Amino acid sequence: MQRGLSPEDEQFRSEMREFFTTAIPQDIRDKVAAGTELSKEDFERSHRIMHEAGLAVPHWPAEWGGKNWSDLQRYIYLDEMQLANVPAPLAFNANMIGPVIATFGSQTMKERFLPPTASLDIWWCQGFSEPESGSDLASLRTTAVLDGDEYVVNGQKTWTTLGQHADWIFALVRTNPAAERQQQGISMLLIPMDAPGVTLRPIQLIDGGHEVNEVFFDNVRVPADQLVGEENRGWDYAKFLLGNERVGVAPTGWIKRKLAAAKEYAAAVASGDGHLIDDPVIAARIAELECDLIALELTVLRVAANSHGGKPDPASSILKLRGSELQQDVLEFIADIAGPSSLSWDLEAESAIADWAHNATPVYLNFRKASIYGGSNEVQRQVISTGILGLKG
Amino acid sequence: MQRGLSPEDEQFRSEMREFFTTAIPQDIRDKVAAGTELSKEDFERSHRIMHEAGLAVPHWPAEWGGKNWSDLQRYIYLDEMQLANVPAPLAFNANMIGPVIATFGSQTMKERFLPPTASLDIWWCQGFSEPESGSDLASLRTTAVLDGDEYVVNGQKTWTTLGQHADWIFALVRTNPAAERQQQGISMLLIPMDAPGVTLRPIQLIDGGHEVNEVFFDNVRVPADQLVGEENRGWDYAKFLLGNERVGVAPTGWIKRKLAAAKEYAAAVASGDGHLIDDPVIAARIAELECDLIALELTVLRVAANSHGGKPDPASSILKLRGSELQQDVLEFIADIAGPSSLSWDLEAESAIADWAHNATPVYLNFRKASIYGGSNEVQRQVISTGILGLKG
Amino acid sequence: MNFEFTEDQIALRDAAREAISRHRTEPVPGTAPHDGELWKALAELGGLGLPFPEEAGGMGAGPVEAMVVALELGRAGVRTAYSETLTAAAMLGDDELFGAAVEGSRVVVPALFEPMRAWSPTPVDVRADGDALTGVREPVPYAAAAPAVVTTAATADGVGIFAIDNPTFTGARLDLAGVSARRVDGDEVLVQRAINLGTLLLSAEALGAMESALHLTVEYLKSRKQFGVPLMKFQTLTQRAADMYTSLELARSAVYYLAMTLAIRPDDAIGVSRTKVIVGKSGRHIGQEAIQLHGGIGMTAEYAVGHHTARLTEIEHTYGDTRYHLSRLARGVSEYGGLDLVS
Amino acid sequence: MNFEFTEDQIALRDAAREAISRHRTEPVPGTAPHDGELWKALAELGGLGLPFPEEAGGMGAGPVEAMVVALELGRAGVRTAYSETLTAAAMLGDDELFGAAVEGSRVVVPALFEPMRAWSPTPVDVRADGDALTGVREPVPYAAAAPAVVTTAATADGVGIFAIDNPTFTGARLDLAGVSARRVDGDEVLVQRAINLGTLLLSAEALGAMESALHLTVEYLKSRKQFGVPLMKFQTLTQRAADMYTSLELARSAVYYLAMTLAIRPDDAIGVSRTKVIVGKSGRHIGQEAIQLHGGIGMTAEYAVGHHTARLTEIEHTYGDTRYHLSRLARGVSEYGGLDLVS
Repeated sequence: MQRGLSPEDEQFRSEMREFFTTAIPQDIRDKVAAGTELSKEDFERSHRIMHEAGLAVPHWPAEWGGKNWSDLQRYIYLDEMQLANVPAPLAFNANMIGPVIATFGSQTMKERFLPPTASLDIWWCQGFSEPESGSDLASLRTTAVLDGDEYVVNGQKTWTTLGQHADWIFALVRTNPAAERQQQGISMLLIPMDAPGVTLRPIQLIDGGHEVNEVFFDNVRVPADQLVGEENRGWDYAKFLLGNERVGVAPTGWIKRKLAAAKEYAAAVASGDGHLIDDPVIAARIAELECDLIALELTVLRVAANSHGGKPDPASSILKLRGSELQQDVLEFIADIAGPSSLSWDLEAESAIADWAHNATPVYLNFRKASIYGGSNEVQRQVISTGILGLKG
Repeated sequence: MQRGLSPEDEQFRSEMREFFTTAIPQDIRDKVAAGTELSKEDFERSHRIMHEAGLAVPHWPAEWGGKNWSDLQRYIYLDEMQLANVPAPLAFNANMIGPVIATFGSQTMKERFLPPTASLDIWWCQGFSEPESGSDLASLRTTAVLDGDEYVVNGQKTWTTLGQHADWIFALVRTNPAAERQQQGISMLLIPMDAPGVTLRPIQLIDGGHEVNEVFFDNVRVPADQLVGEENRGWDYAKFLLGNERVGVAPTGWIKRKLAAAKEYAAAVASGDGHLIDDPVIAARIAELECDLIALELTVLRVAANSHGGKPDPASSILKLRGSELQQDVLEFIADIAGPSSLSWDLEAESAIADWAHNATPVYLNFRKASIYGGSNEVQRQVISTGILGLKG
Repeated sequence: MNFEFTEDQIALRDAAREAISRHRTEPVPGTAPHDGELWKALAELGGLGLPFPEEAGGMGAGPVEAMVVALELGRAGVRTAYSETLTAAAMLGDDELFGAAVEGSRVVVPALFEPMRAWSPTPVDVRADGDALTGVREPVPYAAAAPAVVTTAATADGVGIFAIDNPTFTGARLDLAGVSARRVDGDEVLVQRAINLGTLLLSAEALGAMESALHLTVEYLKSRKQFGVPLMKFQTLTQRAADMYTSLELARSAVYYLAMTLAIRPDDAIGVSRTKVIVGKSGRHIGQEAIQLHGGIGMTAEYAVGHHTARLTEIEHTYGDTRYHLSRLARGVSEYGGLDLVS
Repeated sequence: MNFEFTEDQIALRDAAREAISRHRTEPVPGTAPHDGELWKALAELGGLGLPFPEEAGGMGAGPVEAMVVALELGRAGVRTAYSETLTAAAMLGDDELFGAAVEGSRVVVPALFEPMRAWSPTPVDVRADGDALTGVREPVPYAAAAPAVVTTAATADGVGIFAIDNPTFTGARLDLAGVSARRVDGDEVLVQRAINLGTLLLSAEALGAMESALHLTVEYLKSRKQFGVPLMKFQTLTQRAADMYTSLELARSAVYYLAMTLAIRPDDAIGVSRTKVIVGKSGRHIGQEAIQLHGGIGMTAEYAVGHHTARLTEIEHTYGDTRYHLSRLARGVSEYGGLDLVS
């Protein structure tokens, strides 16, 4: 047992902090801080700066741009990125399809796709969920039928995040409807969004934003060399993809930054003769959220420090669950701090209300998704009770 | 819609308050206030005073001592009783077997048992639960086989509260093991605790108290005229018995009194230069518990006021659930107020620590039962989701 | 004690429900638009004047009747200036705007929020010197509908109430410097009374929203399948629906009781704070769980449930949140022992 | 950062586990009795001197090693004066009682509670004039075992530490007037450092109790049937067991980290408060749920789980509860921005 960072890791942290707080444009970081929606161009600018510095895909294999960092270094990298309000490299590229292609793709596929995926010259989106398959992903109905050297794809995907910006989609499709188990008949295809027959319909969320979409496939013809790996093994690739991230599961840097911001906000909102932060009940709530965060972040660190490339520490199973709960708790608290100033969501130049307060309610509402998407909290609890505790329901 | 009491009900309330605060001995009420265990003799003294005043079984049929009160009057009676720290008339007599005999017993049985039940000349205990049947009461295994004009009873009961004081037990027994449904083969028998073959084993609880027991039946011979109602209808009687109480389900008077006491306690425990109650976080918690209690008590009142002898208001389904939660919240808070003074449970004459503080932890631990016994909170939620919301699990 | 609606109240509820459903439009995220047609229908129903005496131009009913209408608005998921207009009208005394407000010929709203300041029922940085006001009110509700405004300001002798017929807004911001304001009869007591009424109506609207959020959730659990079985087979979901029902019924008792209380004690600020706490806790619980039990669909603007959650959040942050009201109550808890709800 | 036990620490854990299981007796409700046999075994293991320097008569290990032993005690559900004795020893400096305490030849406990006063690390009504003390300490832990005592008192120059070799108790009450006390070298800083160590050890014991409470609950859900099926088929129960696991692992991270922290910063009161809060929340959650998921059997003294809950409750109320530590932390939250756990 040993507390603290080695001198090398301390040095690494300084470098990361220096980079994220100076190389990424302030305007982008200000938007992130205030919870304002980023444009496509914002994402691209930030991603490409990181790419040029070799910091967009550090966890990839070294030959495709990876860094061979330890889990602890990866934690430091993510922590500093989030603390500096830097938007992460596009997850669909860096954390999802990239590692899948690097692990399961043919050499040709790697050479064709990995460089533009790393550089964001291709913007990827995800085609997994369908209207009738939520947590039960394996029940998906979109079909792909081989016709010569092309698959013909028909069906519908939904909850496709930032699909409106995407160049390509990686989609799970059913290639063998007769397979004994649902999971065995699924493949993963790479499909350009401008292919004939692909249409996209925006879904507006309750925060008023447009972040997710439906994607329809109507007789879309996809060359067979855009099949990832082997046919009917898509379920394995999807599981690899969803379970790939061990360190970044709980955005503790993000929460830490939001919680530090919450203190500033509480010090900025007048109350009586002073400010909200002077209220012992408010201050005690901040202290409690800090304790909650510390327990979570220490668990992230414990899991990162204890993992030796092999089986992850079982405590890693709590990170998504607890991370989403705490994100939501902090955003709820920020909306409470904003109070009546949160009642108008409109950013107006002449408003006497700060942007964070205008954004507080839509951001709070938006992050109700955190406990639903990417494996709902109910699914996370099931994973713990079945996989860790051995309670076979 | 109309707030407040009618002049008649106000008058009724004054009478109840007068009675409970003057007729019941102070020493008994002090013990209840401090959470100290009552002796058998304490229960009897209190019960008999109420009985002599005609207030032990006011909800029974008039010919057996009932009062024909409205539900609102019954609420007032219970509220004033609890506020005055008066132990309720023994529930096994007044609320359980009494109403069952009055409703389903033969005239002979009524005449034999109802008067001593009302006066506590018979102390009843309950023989329902068994070691292998918790929430699944219908799976009980204790058998009763008719042999001439006697039943021969074999088996074991458990969680028999205050069985050590009891003269008689009303027990559910299986009389028809071949019945199509488990529930159809069950009967209710009245058995003297001193019958040959009945033995009682105390169960110590985690608070150190002896409140529940196991009861064993070894070839106990019970005259057939001690069968309640008809053979194999015991399940209906048990359901009647358990569902009989509509008003007293949530002990709001008890909670109200405990919460008022909690304020006194918080004002009695020194902290810094003042007392705990001066701490805004403590005071805010008191305010919150009061709000929780108000919401519950208003629901009790709503249900009482809205019921017209027919189907109870569906909101009555939340009373047991919410009542037990709130009892537990208040006792947890009192233990927190006691703080280090709660660490010794022993009542000593020369202690500088008040009895309530010595008792705070055992009482807190003891009331963890409130969400388990008498239909656990999980069962209560099932009743709501299935019976009220129509979610057929 | 009687928590049941009278026949007249049931008739009013049915009429309000019918009028609202006839004019209902789909909810949208963000700032609520003003809907002139619906407003007219509510005014024709007499809904805007319910709690005010007939001699003043009201309907001579009471807070219970106004609660009945607000409950229907909340249940339908329709956002209107209902609570705002009745709050404003309650501050207007015999000012000429009162008639316009309760007839519905003008939208009249209270401007009671100060930007970047926690809720305070009394003005802090808004001041009056005679009829000359200084300070800023933001956000002013329904500012886009160009409403008339009633506001408060700190005066030499306490708190003054001011009517502003035609204010100019920048977004939802109203700079009071130089506007033409008219002092209205009344003081802090009248302001608190109006806020009490407004809080009751918001609480009733929240109750309606909770009712619908639970209803939608239950229907969803009944109809939606996952892993081949209806969601209602998953006990972890149905047990949580049961807890939502518990929260709903607790809030219902509190809201009904507050309406009855204000009918006889319109200045009962303690009762208002307690109700706001109960409704706030229930509303947050039900709003959050309703989305969670729906899953992704609950996040979409096309589906009703998330709008109920958004509205519950808005109400939580209006006229003091749970924490504010708990602190207000906390300051008084030593002054009495046990509670007495029936006297 | 390294959260893993070294080989030596694992060997110590195994030795402690073996010794404890050899001497373990069934838990009883109420005040803990002192078990001389077990105490001797712990002393022979060197367990009582672990965090103290060899030159002073200790084992020259550190708080991590002491935590390892406390964790095993908690896991076994064995109540001892372990945290008390180490806390007392940490206050004794070079007093002669130190040797007796770490050798186990005397039970030595700290007397730090004042009756009917909320937890305060500094004495309030206990005062010293020279070696003459006044005031009352109650409850004194393990008073029935006639322990020697270390206590604190307010002196003219701050806080003094006093050793009392043969105090006379009335129950768990120690009236200090007229007792023969000996002033020990050391001040408030040493007292806080000792309480820090004691809080770590209690937290570790709580962690062990949580581990066992969850373990027992999981085994119960696996083995026990209701309505003809194992309880683990009821998703509402298994999802709650998952939440218990979450609470457990959060507490584990915090306790391990505090041990590492105190090894290099024994005066880190902020870290202690944070850990006490995390352990307090987890302990209450797990303790309450463990009983609830067991049902009636969890309430009985014959079964282990309720004793773990009782011990968790006791620990929550020792050296400041969650609310106390949150308030202490709250007073400092404005003094820094974000958290930094790795530096």
